[in-house]
Amino acid sequence: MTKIHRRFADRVAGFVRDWSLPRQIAGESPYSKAAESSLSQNLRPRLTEADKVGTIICPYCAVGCSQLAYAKNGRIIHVEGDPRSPINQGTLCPKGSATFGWLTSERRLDHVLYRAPYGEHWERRPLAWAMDRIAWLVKQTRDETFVDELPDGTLVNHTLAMASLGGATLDNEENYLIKKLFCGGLGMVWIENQARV
Amino acid sequence: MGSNLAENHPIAFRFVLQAKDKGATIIHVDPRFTRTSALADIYAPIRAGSDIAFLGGLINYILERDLWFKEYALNYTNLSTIIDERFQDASALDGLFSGWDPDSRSYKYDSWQYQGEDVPASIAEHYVNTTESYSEKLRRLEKGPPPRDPTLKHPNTVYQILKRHYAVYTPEKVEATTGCPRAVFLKIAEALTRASGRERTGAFCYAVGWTHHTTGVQMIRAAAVIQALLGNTGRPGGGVFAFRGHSSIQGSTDIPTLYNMLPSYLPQPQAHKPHATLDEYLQSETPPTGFWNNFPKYAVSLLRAWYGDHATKSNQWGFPWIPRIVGDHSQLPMTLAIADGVIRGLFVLGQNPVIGGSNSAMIQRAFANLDWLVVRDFTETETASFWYAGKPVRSGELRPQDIKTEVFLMPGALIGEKEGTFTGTHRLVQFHDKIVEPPGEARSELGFIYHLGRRLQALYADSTDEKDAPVKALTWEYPTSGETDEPSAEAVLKEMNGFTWPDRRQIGDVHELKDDGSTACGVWTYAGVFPKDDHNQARSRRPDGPDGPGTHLGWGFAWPSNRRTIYNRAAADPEGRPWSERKKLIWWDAEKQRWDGYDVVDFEPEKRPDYEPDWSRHPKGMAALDGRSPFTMIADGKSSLFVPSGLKDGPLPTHYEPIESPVHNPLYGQQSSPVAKQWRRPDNHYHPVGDPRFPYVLTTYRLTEHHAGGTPTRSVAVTAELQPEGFIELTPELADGLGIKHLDWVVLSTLRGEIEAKALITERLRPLEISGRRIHQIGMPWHFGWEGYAKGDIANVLTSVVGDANTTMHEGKALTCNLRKGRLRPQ
Amino acid sequence: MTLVSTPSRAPYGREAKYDPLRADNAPITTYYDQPQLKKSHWGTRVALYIFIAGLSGGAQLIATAADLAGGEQHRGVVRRGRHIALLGVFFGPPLLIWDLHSPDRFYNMLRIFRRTSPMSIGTYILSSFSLFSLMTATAQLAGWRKAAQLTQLPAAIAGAGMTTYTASLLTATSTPLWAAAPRSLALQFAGSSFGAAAAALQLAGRVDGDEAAAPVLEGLALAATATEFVGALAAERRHRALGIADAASVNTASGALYKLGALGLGTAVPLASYAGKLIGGRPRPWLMMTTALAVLAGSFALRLSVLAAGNESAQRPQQSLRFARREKVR
Amino acid sequence: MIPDEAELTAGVKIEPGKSYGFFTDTTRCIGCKACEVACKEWNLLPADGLHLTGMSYDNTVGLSASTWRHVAFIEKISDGDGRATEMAPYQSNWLMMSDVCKHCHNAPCLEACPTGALFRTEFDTVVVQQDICNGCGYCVPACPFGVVELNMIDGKAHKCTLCYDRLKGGLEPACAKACPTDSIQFGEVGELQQRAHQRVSELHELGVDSAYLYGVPNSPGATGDLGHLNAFFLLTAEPEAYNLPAAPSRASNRVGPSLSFGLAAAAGLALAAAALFGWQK
Repeated sequence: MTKIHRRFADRVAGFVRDWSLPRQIAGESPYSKAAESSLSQNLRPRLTEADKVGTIICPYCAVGCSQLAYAKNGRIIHVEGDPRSPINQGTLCPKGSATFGWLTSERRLDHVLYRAPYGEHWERRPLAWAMDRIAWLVKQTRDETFVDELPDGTLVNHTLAMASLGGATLDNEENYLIKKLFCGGLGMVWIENQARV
Repeated sequence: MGSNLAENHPIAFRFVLQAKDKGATIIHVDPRFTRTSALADIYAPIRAGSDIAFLGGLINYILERDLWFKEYALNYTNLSTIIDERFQDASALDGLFSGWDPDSRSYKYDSWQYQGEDVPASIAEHYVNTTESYSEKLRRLEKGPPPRDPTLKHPNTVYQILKRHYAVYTPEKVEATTGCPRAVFLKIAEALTRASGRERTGAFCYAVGWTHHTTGVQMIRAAAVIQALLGNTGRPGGGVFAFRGHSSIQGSTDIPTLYNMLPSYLPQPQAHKPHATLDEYLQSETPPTGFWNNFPKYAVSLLRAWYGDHATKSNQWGFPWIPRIVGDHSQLPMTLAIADGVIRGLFVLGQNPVIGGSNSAMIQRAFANLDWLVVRDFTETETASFWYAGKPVRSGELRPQDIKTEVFLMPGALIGEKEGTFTGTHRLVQFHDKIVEPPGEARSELGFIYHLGRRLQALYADSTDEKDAPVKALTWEYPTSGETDEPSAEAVLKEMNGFTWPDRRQIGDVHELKDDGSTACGVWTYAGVFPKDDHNQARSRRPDGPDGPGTHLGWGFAWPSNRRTIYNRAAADPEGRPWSERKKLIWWDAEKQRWDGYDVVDFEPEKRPDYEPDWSRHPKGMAALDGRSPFTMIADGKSSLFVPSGLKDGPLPTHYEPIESPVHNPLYGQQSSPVAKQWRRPDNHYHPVGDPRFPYVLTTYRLTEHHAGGTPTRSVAVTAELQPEGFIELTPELADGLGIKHLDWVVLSTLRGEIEAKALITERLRPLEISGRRIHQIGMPWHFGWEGYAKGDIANVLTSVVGDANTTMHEGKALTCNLRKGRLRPQ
Repeated sequence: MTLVSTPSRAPYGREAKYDPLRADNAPITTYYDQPQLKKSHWGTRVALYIFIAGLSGGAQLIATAADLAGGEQHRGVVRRGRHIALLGVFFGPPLLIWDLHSPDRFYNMLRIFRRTSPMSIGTYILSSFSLFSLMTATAQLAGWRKAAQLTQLPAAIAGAGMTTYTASLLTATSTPLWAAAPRSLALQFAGSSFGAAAAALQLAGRVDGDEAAAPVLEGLALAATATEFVGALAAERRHRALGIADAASVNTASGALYKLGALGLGTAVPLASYAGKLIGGRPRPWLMMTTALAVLAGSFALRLSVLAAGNESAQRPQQSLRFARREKVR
Repeated sequence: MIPDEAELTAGVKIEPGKSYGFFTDTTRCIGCKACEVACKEWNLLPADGLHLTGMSYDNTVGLSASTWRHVAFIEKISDGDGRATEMAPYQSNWLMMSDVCKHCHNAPCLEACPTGALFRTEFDTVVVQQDICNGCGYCVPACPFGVVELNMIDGKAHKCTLCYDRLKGGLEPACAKACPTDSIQFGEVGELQQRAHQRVSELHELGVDSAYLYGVPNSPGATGDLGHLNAFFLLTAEPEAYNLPAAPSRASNRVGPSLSFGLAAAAGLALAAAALFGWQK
């Protein structure tokens, strides 16, 4: 019973606090000041709750607009244009403005899915297992198909059995390690990305 | 032209509109009237694939009316250079150039060279197919300047060749080929020439509207020729701007994750070229003159960066460990290799080839031949779900139980969840901070590749086999942090910038690189991005104030050496004075005897404008270029209107029809590009010319509301609802003819496959009269798929695997198709 | 769905060949026929409330008039009038609260007073009416005649408001049909409320077996119905002038309800029967009862049809855009 | 948060007591819908509907409780004979316009709201206070532009608040900040109106004779009794092409005549009743 009482009391208190009639009689305009509620008085942009902000670069096209990403308790709460950048001066296109929507999209995956050969559905597998399994597959495929010289003696030192597609949307550092490991380390030649699409 | 700026790069269009406020004329040439055209002053309809006819017409217009910028073109381009007398132009050989070898379907370049010399191009593809041994021919370049006739009277000067070549591109022929009314073309030509000269500059903005063709490279070259003739290159507000589509596609082209290049435009060693040993490789790839003469420094520094102490002078700094390519390993042949079972394992890192790859149905069938497939993305993409939701499975052709591929779908981290740099379309390397941890098991690609590399090094640790040496020799120690052991992106960036060896002191600029192994540098063009241990220039965010020069050198790092406008020496006249006070960028400071300006000078700081090489001492590298040679990367320092070597499809842009075209080539007998890469196979048939079964021209494009393959916007509710379903756009005239009403379902078909979509009838497309025939164009956005909130059939089911000779770029912008009312699946 | 591209109109700006004030009847080029306004969310519940409010307001007024001006034989009318007024008290507020989309905050209606908002004015009308009608009714029951006479005055005044404030509530919107003829709608609602009250009192009188005031009530019903009819005619003329006449056309359900229900039952039938009575002279009780019932039904049909037709007129861009061209003419 | 960021992004220092609004210059609009997305992302509004409408590139259809910005597309390519190739400067032949709540000076929704939920803020903008609104829905038919709408899930009325919370923090409204071509310009209404008049004369000199201001007093698109609109537009076709009323009316003007006439009628009938009762007595 007390809960209902307290809720009732809160409502009455709230009503009296925001009651406009007395303020109206006291001369405030019923269309503005008198009608203002406590919510409006204490309203602040939700960015004030952010405990961290950083500059990121829009992940969509290559114009390179700068964005400010605000986070609270380790979760992004908003992304909008960075006014200091000479490239976009705070503006963003529809895709750039949707960066926050992308980061918090319900379709995002946060676990590894695995499909066994001839399987008919996804299974969940731990990340570490997947990494080990992939490393083993890479080694096995490389060992079975590595060619150091062509029949006529020409040096090749490559494997044609593995390929990699990706990374026009990846960081330079990521692309660098991909080329370094796959080409410089494993001897793969089929290494491409969207630059040709 | 060749781009739809307001829709695909809206923020870039912000500045086009600001230029309009200051009186600029905006011209948009596009098969469709788009949101860019709505803001333009002149809109020219054009048949997809006929861009070179249009640009050739502009060159004809400039030359016939003598409107080219005399002082600029004579000094800064190879207009007055005399070409080998054996050269015969396409106008004489009905579309082909001299040196055509029918059985090898390729050109010999001998007849294209400057008279008596061989000029290697700067880019990695420049290997000169000549009969004579390559190196002796290069000696002559150091003997003296190329033969020139400044009076331009000699019949074989580039000027005379240009006039002969483009004589046939008359305004009438342009109208007959492109369908753009003659009056509109002339108005554009007049506007472009009026916007050039000392006081005014004009710019070309292009994107995949030009690159998605088998003649894409030559379309861009045609614009470069126009801009060089009009004196717009290297100057503020001028030049040819490429607007690239992905956040760091320029970076992934510089680094690159591409088959034909080692980090930063060093050619990937080839089995069929003299690249067996490092000396042969350096000797054959190092041009004697121009900036590329420093080639050995970059190659050796790269090997030192990759193999550290394992690289020694004795083992050619580890050069044999680099895999040799044996042909074209780009994405198009890669999908065919997968189809043929050559490739057993595939990594797909942040890409969606089922949507973006040509001939998507073939790709989806091909993936079933893979042993294992690793897909890393932020959501389940069409590529990851091909085995149960793909077109072949849905049509019953394949069953999941018969597909042997082992598939891993691993979540990727997104922006803000990892630190690192993007390189934008303006070569600007910008750092982005890490703000939060990625959700759950999502990791960055940096983390994935690093930990995969560590696991592989562990697996190969105790192997003594020589072929495993490179894996072990790789320098792979980067500091990691956090519970996810995330490697430090800044450490990798430092390696890309380069440091001295072995004391690892960051190098300040590209000139500090050595070829004796004392410097290590992962990406030589990025040298200077991390000049000191604590100075990450990519993270510098200091823009110029409103009164500043506007080059914003304090914001991020533009490779090379933070230079914002390359070849900016051309912004000054031959004597070093700015062409125009209002638009000055670089000038020769007489007192300080140095070049000065608002941008990092793209020239040797102390080289006087009137410097002449001392040919008696056989000058090498930059010493061989005079003070009036802004184009430092080109062997003769001049802008190549006529390209002696480096391009497989000809020294001059020539109009060839797309591989699939409804009409015969109105200009030449040669129908399409003779050297276009074609793969004639049962799963990749091409349509013959004017095939009655496929009468309509199809062009594909993107909408401003969706990005690339569509995944990062179709899986986001707020953008998905803006363009929720796949559709095609067609003319009211065509729709009436086929009895199609607005929003009806229609089926498009080619020999590669059939798809269905809803029809948007719009007058923004118009029928074109091409050589007397009425041609209809159909437009279709290509980023829809079956995943995400906004769905639609994949446009790339219709396209074929065909490639530009130089870059193997597909031809998704211009093909033919059929159209009928109705649905694909019986509904 | 019209073809995508719309034919161009003369430029609107400097050389404005297009004059919004000109009454040309060429069809307006709309935005793909999309509604230009939002229709209200009011339906049967609000129609019922308006009917009951009008009825109870009218009943209180008639009761007060009978009490002040009438004689002993009108005591029954006064009592029954005050009881009918209680309908508004007991059904009015609950109906309104039920129609709110956040009913738990109903009390915010009394948070402020805005003279530009008929709903705000109406809230205080309804509250005061309920208060005083309740007091009058209890005084009536307890037999304190003096007290009843005192409290019935404010109740009657509020009752007058109850009969017609809802019309001003509807007309103070941008819905074309409601906003087109403010005065006529007020007339219709006032007349309809009185007619309903008089008819209700006739029926109640018959049930009580006290038909002393029957002739007065009949006369009053005739006057009310005539007022409503005049209002309807004026409204029709105004709609035609504004070019939104087809709102009440037959082909829509609401149009049919308006024509048959409101006009037919509510006005035509009663007028005919009274005229017949005047000429024919012989009172036939069953005819009187059916007429009273027709008036009641017509009154409710009027509110229902005006609400529905109004909502439909908001959905038709041709009408809302045409209505929005006329304002400057006044 | 950058303090007074609006100075950087719009050159405006936001202070209570001044009246702020939008000047939407449709001749600069490229129809990119960044405003729609920025508004939804800032106000955490849900997506509402995945349906291809065929209304050119407008699949948003209109403003609603969960869509506070809507970009309209009107194709007018076939001006005169055949399809246009030469266009008037700035936007032509494909009209694009970002529609929003007009924040009218005499706002019918504000005047109709019986609970005081709708009120005029210290920045002279019109906002629905979510802690007061009880969902009576009177504002919905009151609005002459069909902007405000009830949300059936939370039972409250919703519309553009001109980013009331952002203004409190010195931030420029999300849509104006995001607009790539500055078609949506935020600022003080007085300054914006000056800038708009200047822009119209500039356009007239360039030959765009059809340019006029909608929502600014004594201009072809003036909105009569509503007074000036804080969010006003520069248009190049008749308002109705953009689904805007040519001469919207102020709903509260009709309260007086309707109420007085109604009460008069009621009084008349009451007197008649009294007369009849008296006569029968």
